[in-house]
Amino acid sequence: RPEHKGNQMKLVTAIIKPFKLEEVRSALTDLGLQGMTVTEVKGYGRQKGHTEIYRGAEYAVSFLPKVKIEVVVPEGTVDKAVEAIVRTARTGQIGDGKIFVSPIEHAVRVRTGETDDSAI
Amino acid sequence: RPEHKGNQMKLVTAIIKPFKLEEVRSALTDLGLQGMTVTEVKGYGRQKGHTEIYRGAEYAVSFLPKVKIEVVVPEGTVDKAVEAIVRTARTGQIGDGKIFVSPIEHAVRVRTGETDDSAI
Amino acid sequence: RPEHKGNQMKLVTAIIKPFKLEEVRSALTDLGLQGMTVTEVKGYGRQKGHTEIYRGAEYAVSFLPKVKIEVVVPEGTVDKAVEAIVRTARTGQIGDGKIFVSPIEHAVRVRTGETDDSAI
Amino acid sequence: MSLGTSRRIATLAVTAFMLCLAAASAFAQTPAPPTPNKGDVAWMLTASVLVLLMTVPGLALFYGGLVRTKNMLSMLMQVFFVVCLVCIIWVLYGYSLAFSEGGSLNAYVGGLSKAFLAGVTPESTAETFTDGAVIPEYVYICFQMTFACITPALIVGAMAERMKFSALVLFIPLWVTFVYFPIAHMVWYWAGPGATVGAAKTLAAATGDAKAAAQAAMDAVTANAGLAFGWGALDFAGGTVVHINSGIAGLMGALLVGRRVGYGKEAMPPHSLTMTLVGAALLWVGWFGFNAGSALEASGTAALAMINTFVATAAAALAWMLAEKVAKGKPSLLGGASGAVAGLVAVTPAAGFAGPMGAIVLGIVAGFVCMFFCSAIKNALGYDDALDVFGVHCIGGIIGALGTGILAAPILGGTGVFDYTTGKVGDYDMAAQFITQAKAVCLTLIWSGVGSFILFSIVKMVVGLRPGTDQEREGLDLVDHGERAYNY
Amino acid sequence: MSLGTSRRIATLAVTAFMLCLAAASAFAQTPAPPTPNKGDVAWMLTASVLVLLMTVPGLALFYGGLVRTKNMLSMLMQVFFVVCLVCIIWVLYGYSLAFSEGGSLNAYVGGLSKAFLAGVTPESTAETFTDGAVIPEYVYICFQMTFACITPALIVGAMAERMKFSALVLFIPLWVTFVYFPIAHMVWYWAGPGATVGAAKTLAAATGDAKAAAQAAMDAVTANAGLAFGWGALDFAGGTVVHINSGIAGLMGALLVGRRVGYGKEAMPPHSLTMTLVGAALLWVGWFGFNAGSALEASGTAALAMINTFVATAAAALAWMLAEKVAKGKPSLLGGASGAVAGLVAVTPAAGFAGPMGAIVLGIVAGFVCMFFCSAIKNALGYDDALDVFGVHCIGGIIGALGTGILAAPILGGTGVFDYTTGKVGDYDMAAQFITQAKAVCLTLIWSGVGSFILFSIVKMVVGLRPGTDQEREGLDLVDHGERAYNY
Amino acid sequence: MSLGTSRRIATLAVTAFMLCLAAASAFAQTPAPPTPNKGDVAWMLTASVLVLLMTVPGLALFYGGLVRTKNMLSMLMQVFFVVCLVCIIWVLYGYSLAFSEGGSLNAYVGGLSKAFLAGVTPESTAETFTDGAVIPEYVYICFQMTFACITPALIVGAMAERMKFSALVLFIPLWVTFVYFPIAHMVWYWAGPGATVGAAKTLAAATGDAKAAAQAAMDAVTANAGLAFGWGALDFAGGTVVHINSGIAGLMGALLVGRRVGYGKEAMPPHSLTMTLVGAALLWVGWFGFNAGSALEASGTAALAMINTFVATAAAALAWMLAEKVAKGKPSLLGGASGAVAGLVAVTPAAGFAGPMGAIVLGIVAGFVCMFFCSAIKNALGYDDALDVFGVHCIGGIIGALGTGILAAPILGGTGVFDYTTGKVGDYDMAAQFITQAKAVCLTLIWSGVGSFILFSIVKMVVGLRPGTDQEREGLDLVDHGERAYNY
Ligand SMILES: Nc1ncnc2c1ncn2[C@@H]1O[C@H](COP(=O)(O)OP(=O)(O)O)[C@@H](O)[C@H]1O
Ligand SMILES: Nc1ncnc2c1ncn2[C@@H]1O[C@H](COP(=O)(O)OP(=O)(O)O)[C@@H](O)[C@H]1O
Ligand SMILES: Nc1ncnc2c1ncn2[C@@H]1O[C@H](COP(=O)(O)OP(=O)(O)O)[C@@H](O)[C@H]1O
Repeated sequence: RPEHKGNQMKLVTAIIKPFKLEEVRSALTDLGLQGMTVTEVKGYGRQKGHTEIYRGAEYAVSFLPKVKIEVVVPEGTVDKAVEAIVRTARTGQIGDGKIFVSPIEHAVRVRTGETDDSAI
Repeated sequence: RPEHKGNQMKLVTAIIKPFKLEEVRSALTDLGLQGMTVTEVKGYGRQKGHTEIYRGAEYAVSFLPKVKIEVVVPEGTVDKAVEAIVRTARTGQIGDGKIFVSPIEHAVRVRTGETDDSAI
Repeated sequence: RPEHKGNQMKLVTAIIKPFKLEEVRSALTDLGLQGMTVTEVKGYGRQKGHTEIYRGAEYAVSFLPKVKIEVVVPEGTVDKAVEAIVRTARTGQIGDGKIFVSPIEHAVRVRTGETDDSAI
Repeated sequence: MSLGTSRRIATLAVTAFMLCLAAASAFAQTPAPPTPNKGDVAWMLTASVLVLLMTVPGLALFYGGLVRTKNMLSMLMQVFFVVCLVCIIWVLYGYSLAFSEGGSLNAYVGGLSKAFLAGVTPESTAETFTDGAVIPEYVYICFQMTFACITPALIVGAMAERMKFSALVLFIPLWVTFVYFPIAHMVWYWAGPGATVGAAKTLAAATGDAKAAAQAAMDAVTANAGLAFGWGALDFAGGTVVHINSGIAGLMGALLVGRRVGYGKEAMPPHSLTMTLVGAALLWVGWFGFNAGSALEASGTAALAMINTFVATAAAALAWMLAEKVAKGKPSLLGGASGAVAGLVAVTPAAGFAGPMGAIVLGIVAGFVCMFFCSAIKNALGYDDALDVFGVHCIGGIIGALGTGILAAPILGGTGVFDYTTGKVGDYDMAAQFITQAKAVCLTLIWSGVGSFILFSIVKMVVGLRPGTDQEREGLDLVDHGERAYNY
Repeated sequence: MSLGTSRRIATLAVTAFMLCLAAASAFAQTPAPPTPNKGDVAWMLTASVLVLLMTVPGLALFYGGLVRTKNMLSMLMQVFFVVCLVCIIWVLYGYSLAFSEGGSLNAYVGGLSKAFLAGVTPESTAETFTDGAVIPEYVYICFQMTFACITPALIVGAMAERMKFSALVLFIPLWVTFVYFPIAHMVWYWAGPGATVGAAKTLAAATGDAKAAAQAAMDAVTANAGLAFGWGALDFAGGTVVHINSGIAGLMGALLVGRRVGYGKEAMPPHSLTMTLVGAALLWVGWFGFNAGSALEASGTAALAMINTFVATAAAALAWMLAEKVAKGKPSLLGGASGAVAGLVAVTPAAGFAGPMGAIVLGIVAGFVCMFFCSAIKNALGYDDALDVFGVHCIGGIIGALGTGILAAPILGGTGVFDYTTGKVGDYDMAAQFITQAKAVCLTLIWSGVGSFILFSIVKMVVGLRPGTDQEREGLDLVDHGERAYNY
Repeated sequence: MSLGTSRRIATLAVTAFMLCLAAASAFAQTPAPPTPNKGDVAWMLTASVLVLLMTVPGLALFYGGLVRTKNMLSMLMQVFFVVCLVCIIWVLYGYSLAFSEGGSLNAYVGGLSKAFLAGVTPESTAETFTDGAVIPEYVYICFQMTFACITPALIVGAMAERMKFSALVLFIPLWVTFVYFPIAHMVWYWAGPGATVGAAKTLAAATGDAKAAAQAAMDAVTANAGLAFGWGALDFAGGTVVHINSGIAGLMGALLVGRRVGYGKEAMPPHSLTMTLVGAALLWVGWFGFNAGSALEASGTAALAMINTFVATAAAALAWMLAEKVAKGKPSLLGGASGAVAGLVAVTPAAGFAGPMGAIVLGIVAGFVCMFFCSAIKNALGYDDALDVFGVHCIGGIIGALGTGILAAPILGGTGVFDYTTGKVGDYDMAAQFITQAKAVCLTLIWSGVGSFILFSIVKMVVGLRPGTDQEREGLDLVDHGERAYNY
């Protein structure tokens, strides 16, 4: 399997507030990104959680509902994608989330077997 | 921590249609892959969603239920794994999903502390 | 976009038994890691599943509930983080889970736009 | 010889016997106080339980299923809380304000003579609509209590997902005191069959000088009634008192509290139509207590109310689904459930007056009109009546109240109106009755609309109606109650 | 002096009085029409409500919990829709076809004399099984309506997760018209106790020439009954009419619609056994209306039916769980719930005939046999009766129908069969009764089996039974209704 | 002339008639056996159904919602199984042990004369609390059966999430046999109104030598009662028999089975407060059968019990929520639901004795005290009564039992105690009654506490109480039943 050096892709992972999903999605679509995968996650961070009380039992809940967006993009689009996410997901309050970029070496579209850039 | 150059592992991430999970799992098992991690996700892509109507309110739902399989494999098994997934997950219709391959630098089995190849 | 070579980050992904989450979380917090993202996943591995019977239908369920912790850490903290997870998540029984380390090239805090080390 | 037979023969025997007896007339003049028929008691106990079932868990689930997960618990809590609070208020002074004689304010509200249920014992009885048939007063209090509980509970749906719990805590006691109890009194309070029949008989028997006195007595009896009752407005089980009343109050609340954050932009699908269907089904089941129980007897009229409550509901559900199929391509469960509730609302005032075929027609009309209202008109107007309290309860209630004026006509299979003074069903003047119905509708719309607006405004000033935007986003479950509905 | 006492004394007094009276005989010859006992009315109103509760939400949840999430809403919708549709059909012509005199077709189906409930008023009464005891006809119509609603709703479970909604919309009216109403007529229609007792008395009193005429009148009365009723088949609350009938129809549907995509390959676990348990519990609760209500009176027989409905259900649930423990190692909740339903089905025809110990035996047999059928036999045969409508309702119904023939025997603690001509329980011929029961079972199996097969085939030709494979994979909720059951 | 009127007149007529009649006295001496009033039958049939509704699905959901997802199904299963098992045991020998004469052990337990319901037919009747008013014995058996079912079902909440199913299978038959049936007998068994009134009349009429014999007969009748009944302890609907009994048994179970793995360390939030609220609402709804049904008649007393069951519940729910608001800052739904149950428990023994205002006070006290107990005290003591069976049912039951002694006082709006020997309400000695109540509470605490401890210990030795730690972590649903409650 050849390394597609000239054809690098990156995985942009964004952890955001759930109600921002729709806005982020449409911003990414506007960039021409036609696909993404979304997962409901629980986040722990600076944003403080809350306390729940059930009869005598009190629980400090430190995990908050977040949404994780994973979008694989050609190397050249990474910055635009990150910028679009930052712009739309930001509320300015603690807990807005993070964006991580990591390398993808290979991509395949299951339906057609197309690979790499043409797969995403 | 030494870089285990001769011992590279890759993470194969496949996003597929949920009802294909069982087939893909058994194809991977047949390759001798003894572990994988599965997440329920929502996918956005070329496959069109549907409209839901609740009394006066109409919502275009663009996210569709997908399943994400993550399997960490030794470098040498990547191609076989990808091939097996493509073969079993394919229906030939839009929305069959994607496979992404990315590098893993290090792996540990929690129970034993074994690392890398012997951890997976 | 410059490559922040001197500023490497890693993604530590741990798949563990759900009831160990709280212990692991506090061990990581003790290391000074202030954030992490958690996903409920289903794991397949050596740990055997169970059989469910619904009237005449028997299903062998091979996936077990696990929790996936993703924490992005500065390169220098990886070993400590891995060690902390292994220590707290271990029960010594099959199914304790895995830890995978993979590279992160870039990180952004949505709220402030801070990047890399200062984003996490 | 079965019981029924023996009693029948006893009746005949006694009739014969009485004719032989010289002192027979003595009986009529000093009758023993009527005692309840245990069949009536059994039914009214059951009916009271059914109306509670209709509210919790029925209404709570119907509403709860329609909100988003993060507000589910708050919805359940609000309905449950309202029920508990109004139960207590009812026995403290609500029953008295609604169903006792109100002195100079009698046209509008009752007095305090029965506050704390003063004087009520297990032996006390309340009259039904049949002269001589009574039920234990405690049963009557329970039955009417459940009505007082569900009415304000209906309102909360309009402000769902965004009204603070503390606002509700303040609003509810004010609202039942200044809106519900008066309207219940205006529509349902009267002197009862015993007094009416008695006065009518005395008047009929009176001659000479006694005539004027008897007439005056008769007039006093007739005047001893709430405003709308005095007009002759028909409301079998609460179309005005319960549904129009809560529907217009809900609209006021929705307007004053404002739209939900994200309304029209974010998707807000019902988090569990399963719960909504369970709720709708329990509303239907419980509504038989509501409607057939409003006969106050286990009688043919109760049976009529029951069958009407079956068919109007079914017809409205089918109509709504059909309209959806035509307008949107697919019939939906939420449509069916909403239609069922619209049908139930519409048949409420008509249940004991219309015939089954009339009830079907009423249901169809309610299904179509409410469906149209909750999609086209509501969207056009743009207010956020979250769970369509206005579109279903107020609109459905108006359809029912006006429809009752038409369908009660014997010529349309209705029962007509029983005239206690003559002891038989009177002639039916459809136009006049329709106008009377319309007057009662307007009275309710105005009293409750204005009253609710004022009360919501007061609450807004005192504690505020809404949580902060962030809190609203987090959801009322955590913000108001520190709990989550689900921890799967 | 309590009411009960006074009435008792009244009865005695009147008896004495009548002996003194010369004209006493006049009473018996021109009896006033019987009026309902309000205790009976109260119970029958309640029973009708309970049977609705059993269907929605009961059956809807029982079935809904068993399907996969993506078909939950469609399951609820189908049950709810069937109930609404049949309610309306019932008052339009169903009641008439089932329970009016059918002229030349009277053995098979009723006529149209009561279409649109012509002539029924709040004062109309329907006879019970006791001479002279009547209930308002509207209550009787309501009660029987709920039976007509639940029977077709039971069928939909067999084709769950893969039958188009449009197919159902077409199938249901056809099925109730050509299968349910005729079978209800055949099994339950008769001249009633009044006519029977009257004719018998006249016959007994007749002498000379009058004898032949009286005998002819008696014969006419006896002949005025549905086919199976005429045979003397016992079906207290609907073992044949409701359960065998729907069970065999379900099997036909399952065969004609075919297996679900992925059946036997993909896991299809129930998406919420919680909802299934709630449904099963509400079925049990509601079934008391079904069974004890079928006594039509608030009597000792109703009480017998109630206790049998308690113990047969409990015994069958325990039996199924025990069988699972033995065969599969673990007792399951789904097993318990399924057993409960099997026991309810089996006790339905026997409820007012068997004694409690007999009911326990019946429950145990039903639990074991249905469990065996729904696992071993069904898997061997390979058809996809998704929710085991055949295995539970048809098999359980057959066990019950035949078991009734045995357990009704007074020697086994049963009540025997009341003979209206002699006014007492007759001698019991177990073999003969068993054969009669078997005949009624066969009649139902054939009529409904053949009829349902034909009707499903017609629907298949007209609109088709199934959605496309992709649509089936997506789930009927979105495809047929554009909604999802849950949006957590 | 309405039925009610005719009966009234009949009564009067007969009274007059009797005076004329020489042989009148003959009537009183050979009265026909009383037959049930159908109104009573209708209500008691309904009440029995309501108590089942309260248990499944009510209690099952209330408990089920409070456990974690992985134990939901086991919770439902345990409650459902207990109901089924006890149904069968009840008709085999339970009813007989509880409600038949027990010979030399009569103070503690009944005999076996009614085992297998020997001799009971649809015509058999059971007495109510009114002389001459009877209901079919089958109804009485059903009604009491539902009490026997729910009581052991309440216990399982204390050991929730960690008791093996097999342990339950063994424990339940032992517990009902050695604890429930005896306590029910001790508290509720007596000779009945007929015998009491009869003996009292004979005694009153007796002169000379007959006096001593009549007194002896009177004494025998009075002595023919369970221990606590003989003391004069009041327990209208089961404060001691059901709630204190199950509550203390639950505590014993919780102590013997030990704390859940992770208790106090891991979060164990209720997996679905939605289900808990549904359960609580159905408990409330069903409890009307429980409490108002315990009047055994459709009477004013039943109505009193009903209104008390409304207001005490509402008051306790509000009190618990208020206490939470004050102590923790937010009123919660779980608090409201818990308070409602505490109120229901507390009003159970008082339902037919206290007045509505007294019931409100009782509810408030129960709400505050149980809330305090379930948070502060329980945490301080550190035992793991998972679903607060002790804190709500035992503590609430004690509050109710003692409160009944106070609130039954006519001076506080209570009914006092009817004295069958004099035929009227007797003088009320509050201090004496309070002590008697306390004695009955102690009797129950000791008998059930010691008995349950022994039985749990036996079960622990025979099959063990707990699964392994890993199994407990995996959850009882999969381990005990091989199923999951949800497969979304
Ligand atoms: N080091 C990390 N690794 C992975 N995810 C993280 C990390 N830090 C934060 N997150 C995720 O980002 C979310 C937001 O982080 P938080 O510290 O609360 O706010 P902010 O991003 O505004 O500083 C967290 O809830 C968590 O899901
Ligand atoms: N760029 C992407 N990054 C991450 N996930 C993607 C991307 N594109 C598609 N996906 C995932 O793959 C799924 C299938 O993609 P889609 O475009 O619908 O069909 P196909 O793969 O057949 O072209 C999507 O639902 C989404 O979950
Ligand atoms: N190759 C793999 N890739 C991704 N996840 C894996 C892999 N192998 C195991 N896992 C995850 O780790 C979990 C534990 O693995 P398992 O083999 O059961 O036990 P152990 O880690 O103790 O050997 C699995 O349930 C699965 O979620």
